[in-house]
Amino acid sequence: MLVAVPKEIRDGELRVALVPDIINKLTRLGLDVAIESGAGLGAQANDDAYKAAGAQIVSGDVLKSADVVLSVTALTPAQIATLKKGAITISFLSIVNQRESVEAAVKAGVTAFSLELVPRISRAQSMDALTSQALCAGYRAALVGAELSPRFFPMLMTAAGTVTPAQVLVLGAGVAGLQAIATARRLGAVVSAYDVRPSSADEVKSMGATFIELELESLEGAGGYAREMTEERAAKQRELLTPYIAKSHVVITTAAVPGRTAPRLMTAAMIDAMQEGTVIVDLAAETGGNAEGSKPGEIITTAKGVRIWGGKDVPSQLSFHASSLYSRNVVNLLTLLTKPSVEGSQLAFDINFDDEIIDGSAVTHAGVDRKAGK
Amino acid sequence: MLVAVPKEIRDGELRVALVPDIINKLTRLGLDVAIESGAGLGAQANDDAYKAAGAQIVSGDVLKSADVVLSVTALTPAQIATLKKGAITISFLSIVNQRESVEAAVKAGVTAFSLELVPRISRAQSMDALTSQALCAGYRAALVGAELSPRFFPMLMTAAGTVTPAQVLVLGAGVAGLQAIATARRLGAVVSAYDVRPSSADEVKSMGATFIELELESLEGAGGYAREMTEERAAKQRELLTPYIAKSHVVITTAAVPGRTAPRLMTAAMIDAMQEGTVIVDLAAETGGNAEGSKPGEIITTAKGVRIWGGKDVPSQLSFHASSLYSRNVVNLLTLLTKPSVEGSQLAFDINFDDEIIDGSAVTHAGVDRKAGK
Amino acid sequence: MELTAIAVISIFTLSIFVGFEVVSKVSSTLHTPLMSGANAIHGVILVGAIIVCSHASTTLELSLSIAAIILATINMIGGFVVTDRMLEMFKGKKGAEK
Amino acid sequence: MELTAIAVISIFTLSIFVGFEVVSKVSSTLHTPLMSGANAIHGVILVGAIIVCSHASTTLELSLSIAAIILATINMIGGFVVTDRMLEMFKGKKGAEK
Amino acid sequence: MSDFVYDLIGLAAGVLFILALKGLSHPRTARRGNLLGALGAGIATVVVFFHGEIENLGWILGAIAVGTIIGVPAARRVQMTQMPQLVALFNGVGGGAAALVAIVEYLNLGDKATTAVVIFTVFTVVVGCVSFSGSIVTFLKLQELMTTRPVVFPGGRFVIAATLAAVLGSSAWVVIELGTTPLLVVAGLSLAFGILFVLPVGGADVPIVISLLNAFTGLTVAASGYVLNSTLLIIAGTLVGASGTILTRMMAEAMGRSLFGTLFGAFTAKPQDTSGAVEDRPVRSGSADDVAILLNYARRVVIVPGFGLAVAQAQHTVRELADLMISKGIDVAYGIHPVAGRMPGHMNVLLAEANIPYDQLVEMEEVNPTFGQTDVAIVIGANDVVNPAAQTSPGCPIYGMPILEVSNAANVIFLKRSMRPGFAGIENELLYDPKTMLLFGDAKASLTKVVSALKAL
Amino acid sequence: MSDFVYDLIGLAAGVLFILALKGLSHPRTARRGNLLGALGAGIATVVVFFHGEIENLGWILGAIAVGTIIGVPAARRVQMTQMPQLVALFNGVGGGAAALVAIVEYLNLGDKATTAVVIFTVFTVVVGCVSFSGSIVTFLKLQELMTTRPVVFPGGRFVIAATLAAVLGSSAWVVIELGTTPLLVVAGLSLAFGILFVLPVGGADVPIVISLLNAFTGLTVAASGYVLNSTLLIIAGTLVGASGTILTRMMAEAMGRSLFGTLFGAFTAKPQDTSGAVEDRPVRSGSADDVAILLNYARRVVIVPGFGLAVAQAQHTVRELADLMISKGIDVAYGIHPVAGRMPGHMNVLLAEANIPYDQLVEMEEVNPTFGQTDVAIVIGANDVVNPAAQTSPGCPIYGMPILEVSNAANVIFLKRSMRPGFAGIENELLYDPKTMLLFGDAKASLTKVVSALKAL
Ligand SMILES: NC(=O)c1ccc[n+]([C@@H]2O[C@H](COP(=O)([O-])OP(=O)(O)OC[C@H]3O[C@@H](n4cnc5c(N)ncnc54)[C@H](OP(=O)(O)O)[C@@H]3O)[C@@H](O)[C@H]2O)c1
Ligand SMILES: NC(=O)c1ccc[n+]([C@@H]2O[C@H](COP(=O)([O-])OP(=O)(O)OC[C@H]3O[C@@H](n4cnc5c(N)ncnc54)[C@H](OP(=O)(O)O)[C@@H]3O)[C@@H](O)[C@H]2O)c1
Ligand SMILES: NC(=O)c1ccc[n+]([C@@H]2O[C@H](COP(=O)([O-])OP(=O)(O)OC[C@H]3O[C@@H](n4cnc5c(N)ncnc54)[C@H](O)[C@@H]3O)[C@@H](O)[C@H]2O)c1
Ligand SMILES: NC(=O)c1ccc[n+]([C@@H]2O[C@H](COP(=O)([O-])OP(=O)(O)OC[C@H]3O[C@@H](n4cnc5c(N)ncnc54)[C@H](O)[C@@H]3O)[C@@H](O)[C@H]2O)c1
Repeated sequence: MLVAVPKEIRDGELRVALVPDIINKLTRLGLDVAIESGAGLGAQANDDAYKAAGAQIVSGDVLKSADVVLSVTALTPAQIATLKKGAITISFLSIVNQRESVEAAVKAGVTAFSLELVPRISRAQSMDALTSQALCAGYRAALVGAELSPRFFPMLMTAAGTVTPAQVLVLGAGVAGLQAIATARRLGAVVSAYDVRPSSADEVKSMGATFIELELESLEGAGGYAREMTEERAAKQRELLTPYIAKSHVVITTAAVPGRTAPRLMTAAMIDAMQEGTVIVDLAAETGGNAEGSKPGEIITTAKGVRIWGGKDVPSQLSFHASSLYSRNVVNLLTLLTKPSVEGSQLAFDINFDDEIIDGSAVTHAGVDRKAGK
Repeated sequence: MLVAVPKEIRDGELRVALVPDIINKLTRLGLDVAIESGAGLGAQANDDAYKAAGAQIVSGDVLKSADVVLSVTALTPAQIATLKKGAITISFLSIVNQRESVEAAVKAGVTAFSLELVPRISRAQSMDALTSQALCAGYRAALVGAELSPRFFPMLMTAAGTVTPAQVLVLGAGVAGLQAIATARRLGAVVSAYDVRPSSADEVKSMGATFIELELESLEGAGGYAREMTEERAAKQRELLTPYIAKSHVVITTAAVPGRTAPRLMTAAMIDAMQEGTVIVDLAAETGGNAEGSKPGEIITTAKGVRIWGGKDVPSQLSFHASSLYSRNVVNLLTLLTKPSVEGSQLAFDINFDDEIIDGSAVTHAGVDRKAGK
Repeated sequence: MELTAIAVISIFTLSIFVGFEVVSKVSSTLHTPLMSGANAIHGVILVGAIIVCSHASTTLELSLSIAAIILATINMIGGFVVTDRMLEMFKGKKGAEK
Repeated sequence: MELTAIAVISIFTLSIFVGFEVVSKVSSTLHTPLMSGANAIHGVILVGAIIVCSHASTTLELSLSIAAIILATINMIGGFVVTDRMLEMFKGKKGAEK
Repeated sequence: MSDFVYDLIGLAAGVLFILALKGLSHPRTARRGNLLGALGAGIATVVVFFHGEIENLGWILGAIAVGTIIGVPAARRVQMTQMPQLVALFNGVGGGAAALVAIVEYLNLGDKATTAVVIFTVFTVVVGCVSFSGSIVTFLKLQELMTTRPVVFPGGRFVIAATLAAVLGSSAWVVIELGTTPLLVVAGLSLAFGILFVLPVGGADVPIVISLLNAFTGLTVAASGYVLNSTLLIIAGTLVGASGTILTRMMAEAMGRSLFGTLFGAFTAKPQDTSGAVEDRPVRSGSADDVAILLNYARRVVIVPGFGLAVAQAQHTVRELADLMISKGIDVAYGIHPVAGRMPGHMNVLLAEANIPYDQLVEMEEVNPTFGQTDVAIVIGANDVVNPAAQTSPGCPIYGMPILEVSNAANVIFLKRSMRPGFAGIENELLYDPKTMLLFGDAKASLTKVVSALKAL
Repeated sequence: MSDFVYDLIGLAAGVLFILALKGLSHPRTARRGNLLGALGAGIATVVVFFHGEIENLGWILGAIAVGTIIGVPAARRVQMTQMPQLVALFNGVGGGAAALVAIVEYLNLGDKATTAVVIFTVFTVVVGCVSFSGSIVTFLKLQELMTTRPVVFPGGRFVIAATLAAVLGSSAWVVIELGTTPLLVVAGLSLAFGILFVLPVGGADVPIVISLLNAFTGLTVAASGYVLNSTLLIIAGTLVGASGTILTRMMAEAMGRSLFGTLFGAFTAKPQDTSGAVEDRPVRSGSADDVAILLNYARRVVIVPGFGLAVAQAQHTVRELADLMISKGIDVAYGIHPVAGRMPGHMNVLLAEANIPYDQLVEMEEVNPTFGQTDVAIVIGANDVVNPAAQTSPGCPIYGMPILEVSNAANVIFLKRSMRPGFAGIENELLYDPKTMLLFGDAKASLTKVVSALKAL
């Protein structure tokens, strides 16, 4: 059985789906591993390291003969077309935005797993790549905020006067938001946060930050995710948040609702009301942006001197650890798909849809779009 | 008496020598303040803010009629030529590298104070701009290290495996180095540091980092600064530091000896021996670089995948607070030059060379180069 | 020699103070062993039982006092032994410094 | 009634225990007031002085015992007063809870 | 041996008893204290044979032998869990012995019978009998030979009050009439009262009652001392009476019970609300002192932090505890579950804030095999990550998640505020495990108490 | 009044004394304890007039009046700093009184003179006289009416030993011969011995000796109690003797002195090395307990951290202390000097690590005006930043630097390891200020002790 890892082709993607030091987990299972030459370069893993870890290095196409393909971004329809029938792909795969890839997988008879759909149950946490990548993004977001701000984060009392600590506001306290809180607090900022989920107040406090209580109903959906809100509530929320935003030096936004465009938390008017030199770090820029005017991968400076950093491929910026965590998620999911190999017997895959995780994350199987209409 | 603040003309300089909220200290002394229009834009201080603080905004030349000129970088010979005889300038001014400005000041009969020469005595700490700017640089250095590294700084034990903490090495534990240590530690890195001064071991430990003890003689010069070392000792030091450097993920170098080019702490060979993805943050790049190959204002990636960030105008990157601290240093020095004004009498300057600070920092006075031959 | 009333009262009063003071701060883990130890101590009623037995003249007195001796002995010896067993957990202690 | 020897010894022994126990943990700031308070307490020798004075037959005895009364009174009353003054710092205490 | 020397030796035995109680109040000296007590008792017993005429020596020695043969094996063989009932039994026989001594002395009294002596004798009989029968009932309850729940019957309180009145009345009768029959009536009524007194006491209050009866027995011994003119008995009895009273109060406080409620439960005759009412199944909840002692005598402790630690922001306090243990030579590690808390690396952020050295943090896979050699696992505000249901209950939301196997440690301590479950919302069987001790309360407050208690040891 | 009632009241007074000592051992109850003691003494004194025949009533009342007139104003007027010598004086007169009582009793003895009574009488005379003359000498020393340094003369130890031998010899003579003259010889020799005993004791040891003499006086009172057949005096005297002995040991420990050295200094007759030898000028060094008490009774405390706090990495411990004080209702602030530490913002980094809320950190300019309302400024590992030389000594390296004006606080506590100066290398006069207390040791260790002590209060 051959597990193949192609080079990521999306622009700016530095991660790799398998890092060298986890390959032994697969070979111990009896799997062969083939890596496209140079696939790990963005993540400090050169071909030699892979070779040393027991993988074979393939220049050019690794997909043709693969039984399993591991990647970070979804394979393109063209890539999928080259796969064997019955092959398995594991990657991020949006059933909303990447329809072509889904359809290609149906056509090719490929079993495509999407890490986005791994259910948020305790047992699946080790396969939850959304979480592991959000962790990287949250950490980066706080660093970016500190880096772009013309102010110190910590308080410092010096002979040349006292530096007051930066006020950091985190909107959306999910995995990324909590990590951003933690990182900003570590740097010494005074951090407050807001989220729509009721349980997040305790979570924010458990990070040592202040939770902003707004007099609004809370929104909790399935699996610990948020629900989308009505435009009326959104407007009310923006209004109530405005004073908190106005006094912040750095605002980090991470709000998301699965499968939807990101909620608009800050309008251009709110941003104009902010102090000069303020920084907005919008982690949701790729899905529409929490802040009006944010552009993924760009830093926009408004007329009033506010800078909006739009996140793009944020985990890639921490390529080493993001890849390392992602690899483990992928390998754990792959392991779940293998039958515990009986002594001597050939390793086989066992795609058992009774398992909640497999059922949840398998997008296509045997020519069927299992998530059609969802 | 008029205190003037021109716009900084050096490229990349975002700081301003006087921020709005300290102007009242000068006006209370009876001084008038004139700001060149737009001088504070890099540091989030627009003309309106200055006006509100009681300064007058001058478009174009502010120097002509000024009794005192405050700036961050030294005035150019051309600027100095326009000054009144007997005018006072306060700025950074290197008596080694900025000879033309010194000579122009002698010619113009200007009294030029250099903040670089403020002696390191307790009373002068509030005027010590080297320290306040080094503070900003040290903080930035650690942030840059975290930002450029493809690794997390903190340790994180997650469902997708454990992220081990980054190993950060700080070479030169002066003001900037200590602040870099503090910031890296706050982010969760494991920090060790080395310096040549004997007292630095305790100082490093007092920041919670590990001090690297090398079996080398220590070098302490006057005023708490280091002395220059012989090439033999430098080679020995490099050799002994090599293993520590090799296992680090981020190396921050801040070593400096006043008035000299920065000591070379890492050769190209040592850098090549480092792991891929390692980051070197060289704060001394502008004065020759502690790391071989560092270029101020650039990020050099070596063939082996090590990135060297060369600092340039680093405090400018924290323009708001750097300016704010600098302003206070300058105002404190200026205050020292004024005679405590007797009720009703006109404010006068009193340049009393019996005062150690004034004597130490005045480079030129009444047509004499006071530091000639130093 | 008989004890005078005031002597008895003084001894009684002082003993109360001593009793209060010595156990005034006991961690709850020691409550049971302490109770058990105190319980064993009141087994010294054995001394009284022996005295009355040694003066017993009638069979009734003798048999009652023999019963008293048996009971008191059980109380005393059994009590100390069981207390010691309870305290076994404190045996292997390393010298907790201070 | 005279106290028997064993009563005296018992009372003495028990008092020693009480004395040890009650002061076994005193913070050093209280050392001096405690010493001073104890000092005042031994001023009850005044009682003894009064007794001997009330039986004094010769002038010598009388004058010695009057001297004893004066000294004992100074010891007792002065002692309590000075102790109270030492303890003034503990007066304005806010109810340190617990 | 002269009376004086005899009394002096008796006094020495009394001093040994004082030292015994003193020693028993502190873990480090407890064993020695008990031995000193035994020494005192031994001396007192031996010396009595050398003082005055001893008749019936054979009978006496025989009786002592019988008592020893009964008492020692019972004490030796009893299981740890059954010790309390044995103590109750021993206390009861002590009370019985005191009552018997008083009766015999009474029979023997003759002309020595001053009113004071008679009063003390009757007191001894009454209290000794109450202690005897009461202790037997507590023994039966603890041994589960009868129901452990409060036994209440209609009109019970009137029966009890009437019995008490009868005891007092017949005692007065004895003092006035000086007859053997009245004394036996007193004895009988007292036995009945002892039973009635203890019957309405429910489960958790039983140890408190034992302690109280123990103090009572002490007082009877002191009274016997007066009657028998023995300084030793006066001192020993009073000591036990006084320390027993204090101890009873402390026990009631430590268990959060009202002493008054326990004692007069008999008269109010309503069933006590026992802790069983709150939770159906019993859990073992301890005090900060108990936790401290467990920790103090451990060689290896693993701290398991969870979301509750973060909520309580107790990271600095937990470090304090760990440092304290380390300074006592205890091997301390933190067992970090990968999903403890609510964010990946939550525990790391938290513990790093308290500057806990990275090398004390041990990953789940590494720490799990070491629980077998761990004396105490202290679980602070964690729940799901140690819930064995993940391994044993297919179908539950956490099934299949690897957990920290704290149940392999010799003792498990949970610091949490209530019996509420964690994130996954499922019950944790481990909370009901016999080797688990719960310390309820906010994690920070609890840890602070444990630190103080540990420092005081 | 019957003997029994009289004795009973005496016993009650004894109980009051016990409660007094108990109360005096704890800051919160100390005042009440003292009052209970006074109450006991009052009762005991009053009741003696109602028991038995009282002759010479006028003389007695007159003498009491005289004693009161002398004692009360002395006690009232004395300055705080002179209290120790007053206690010494009071103790001395108490000893003198006991000796006088014994002498009179001896003159009166007649046929009651059993050997035991005589021995106790002589004991009282000896110890009472030693206590009297010894206390007078300590008084003179403390009042600086004579040198405070140990007085040693060649051959001194032989003189002392000889005097002691003479005291013992003449005592034996009294016991055997029963004469007034021998007793007066004993008294004289004892007075001499008392002087000789105390002369070689140096400065810091004097309070220890006072405490010891106090315990001695207690024992004489107990002995008088035996002679006068008074339970009260036995109990009171023994109590003082026992508690005084313990107290003496504790004082010696707290001051780091050897009790043995202090006591037998007289015999070894070499000058004690006093703390004065290490430093020329005296400093007031205290214990963690002292610091804790000062803090406990403060309303406002300002913590001044410096480089030493960072070196000791005591940031978590200082937070613990602050939290504890806040929980006791004390107003706590950190006064941050702009150049404390070795890096701008050093203290901020440090204190942020311990998660100390930013609003507790107060800048120098803001905190300086508040020192006047501050009860305690606790300077932890800082030195230059509070050194008044910056304001008072032109020419010194820190002259002109603004400082934290902790000397305006009512009390200043320094936590440092030694008398060594800080970064600037100059002496700090504030260390020698009378309102300064020094707690030597590593800042973290010291703070840990203070926290424990404060918790225990
Ligand atoms: N790490 C992640 O990335 C992540 C993300 C989302 C969800 N999760 C889930 O979160 C759970 C983590 O497990 P866990 O054991 O850390 O937490 P947990 O199972 O939620 O248990 C926390 C326990 O702490 C107690 N507690 C709360 N506040 C307290 C306080 N102030 N003082 C003392 N105790 C307090 C609660 O009991 P009382 O109420 O009785 O006090 C509760 O039982 C797992 O189920 C995991 O799947 C993890
Ligand atoms: N902040 C800055 O930017 C900066 C930079 C360079 C220099 N400075 C200078 O540094 C000084 C700072 O003043 P400061 O008051 O913070 O420090 P300091 O004057 O240097 O005093 C520190 C004190 O801490 C004590 N200490 C050291 N280690 C200790 C430990 N482990 N436990 C307890 N005490 C300990 C030392 O006394 P023992 O040895 O007796 O214990 C010392 O007296 C100023 O003179 C300032 O000018 C400041
Ligand atoms: N049990 C598990 O296995 C597990 C694993 C990981 C995460 N979780 C839970 O799921 C939660 C969400 O995870 P996520 O970070 O991946 O979510 P996400 O990335 O989908 O959303 C980020 C956050 O934005 C918030 N948000 C949405 N709309 C908002 C609005 N209008 N205003 C403000 N905030 C808004 C959401 O509540 C969420 O907290 C986590 O907080 C965690 O508790 C559970
Ligand atoms: N008393 C005061 O007022 C005052 C004020 C500020 C700083 N200081 C002292 O001065 C010291 C130096 O200050 P700075 O940061 O401005 O110095 P700097 O910028 O000149 O040098 C930075 C550091 O590099 C170190 N260094 C030089 N050569 C080195 C080599 N070959 N290898 C390793 N390290 C080398 C120096 O020792 C110094 O610590 C500070 O640490 C501080 O203690 C004193």
